[in-house]
Amino acid sequence: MPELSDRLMALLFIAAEPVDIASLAIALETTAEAVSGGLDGLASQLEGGPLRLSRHHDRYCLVTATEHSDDVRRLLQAEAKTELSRPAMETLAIIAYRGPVTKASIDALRGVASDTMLRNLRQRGLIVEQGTADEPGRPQLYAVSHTFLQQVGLTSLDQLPPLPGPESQTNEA
Amino acid sequence: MPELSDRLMALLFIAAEPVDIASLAIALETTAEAVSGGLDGLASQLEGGPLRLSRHHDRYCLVTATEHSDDVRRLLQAEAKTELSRPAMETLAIIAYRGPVTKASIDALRGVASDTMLRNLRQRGLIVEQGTADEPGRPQLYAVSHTFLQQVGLTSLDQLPPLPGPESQTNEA
Amino acid sequence: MTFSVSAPAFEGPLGLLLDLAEKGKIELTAISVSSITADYLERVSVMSDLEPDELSDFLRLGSRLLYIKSLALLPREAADEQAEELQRLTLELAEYRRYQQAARTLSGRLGAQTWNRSAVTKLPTEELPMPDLSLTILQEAFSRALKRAVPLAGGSTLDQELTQDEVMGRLKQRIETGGFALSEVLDAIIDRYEIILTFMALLELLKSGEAIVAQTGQFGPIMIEAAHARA
Repeated sequence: MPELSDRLMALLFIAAEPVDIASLAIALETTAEAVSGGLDGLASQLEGGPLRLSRHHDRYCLVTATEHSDDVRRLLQAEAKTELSRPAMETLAIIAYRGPVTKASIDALRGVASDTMLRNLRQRGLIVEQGTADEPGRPQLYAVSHTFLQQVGLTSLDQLPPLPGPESQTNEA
Repeated sequence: MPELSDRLMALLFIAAEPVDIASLAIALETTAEAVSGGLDGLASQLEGGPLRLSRHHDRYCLVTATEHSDDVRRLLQAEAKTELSRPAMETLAIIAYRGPVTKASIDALRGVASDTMLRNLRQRGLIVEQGTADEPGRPQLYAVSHTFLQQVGLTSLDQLPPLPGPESQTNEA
Repeated sequence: MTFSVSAPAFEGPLGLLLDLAEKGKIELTAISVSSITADYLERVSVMSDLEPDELSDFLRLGSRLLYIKSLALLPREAADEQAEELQRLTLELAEYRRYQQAARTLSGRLGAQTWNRSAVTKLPTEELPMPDLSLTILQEAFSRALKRAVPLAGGSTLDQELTQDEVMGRLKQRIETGGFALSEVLDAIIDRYEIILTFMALLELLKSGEAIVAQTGQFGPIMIEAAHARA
């Protein structure tokens, strides 16, 4: 069995948001006290390395140490500058025209799982989460962001060019 | 100035998607060679800890070590285990070992048409289209995805267990 | 949409043939092909849930077996062709078998997976969506404060010129300097008018995303903080 501090680090690494001690204790099948001690251990273990343990209102997450902030900024700039891939543009178009829309609908339209794509677009600030759908499981709805509209030079979604109609199909008939 | 391997770790921690060496070199204002060496250093530095360096299609990311998979699953309340049918796994094995590979080659090896299977595997994000073959008709090539590698707990294709040799046939003779 | 043949015993025709050969410890030879062909066709005939496409794949291999078998009935010249066909099928089976075994090894690895950060979109949480929660908490806190406060008295010394902008400015300043407990602010106000202004200003700040409401536990103090302090 790996060390508790290593197990905590693995969990905090994959968590997208700060996690509370209770959730960590459940995942590790141990007590809140043990987790608390383990977090202290992890914090000192991380000293001198590139990551730090950050605590905010009893929720914990990993963050990069401040000395890496310039590197990180350059990487994010480089990522933001790289052009959107075709799949990303395709996903964005679906969200723009069909949004607010669930991941399941996007997946169905594209024929592939869109998790990574959605995360990427969210990170670039091009899409936002907008409430949940009135369906079983209340799935998250996605919509394009203000940033997206600004980047494509629109002031509102109404200005989107009309979607090519299915009539192009019937031309041949 | 922190160690290069630490700087790489900070960047890989932040990056939304697997990153290529070129982007890392830009962010770190250094050469691709230096980054490549730094990544080797990072990989060995991570050994024994909770994280691993994963490489696929020349992109790198950090992943949790396999011994933490149950903890993570409990935290995420993820499904116990990905269920893959025998035919699905067989198709994946062919694509993993032979990829990038065309549908025709997969069909020939399996003795069945794999259309539905390929569509399903793509939809689940387990395979990706990777260019086209240099053959008449330029058929689509398929490769396994990073998601697939993660599901079977590998950090790169090099780690695939060796393909059983054809010699086992002659054992009985 | 079905992901595969429903719970199939065999990956496909080659899987079935391989299974028959291995179970019977039979090698594909000119002599054994006859009996294995019969077995094979019998098994295919009882596979009831095959889709037409799948059935045709099984039958294609069946017809190859029948062809090899039939060559034995022909004069000697056919023997070479039979040997060739047999060898081709044997090689295909051997190649197929390698991947079948590899697939089993990989299946065994499925439990222990690695996770990367981008695989995770959001932690499952039982919390209500943040905006609603904030609003409920705030509304409760403010209605308590309103009950305690005095209605605006005509001739009071209170600052009646107070505007929402001013209240907003004060709140922003406190947020920028590390946030505050809501009770600290509310307890200091005795005027209903100012409480209402404060409530509205806070709503504005929450809506614009400049501030967030945080509460530790169900009965902990309600904290108002800068949104970027969390990032």
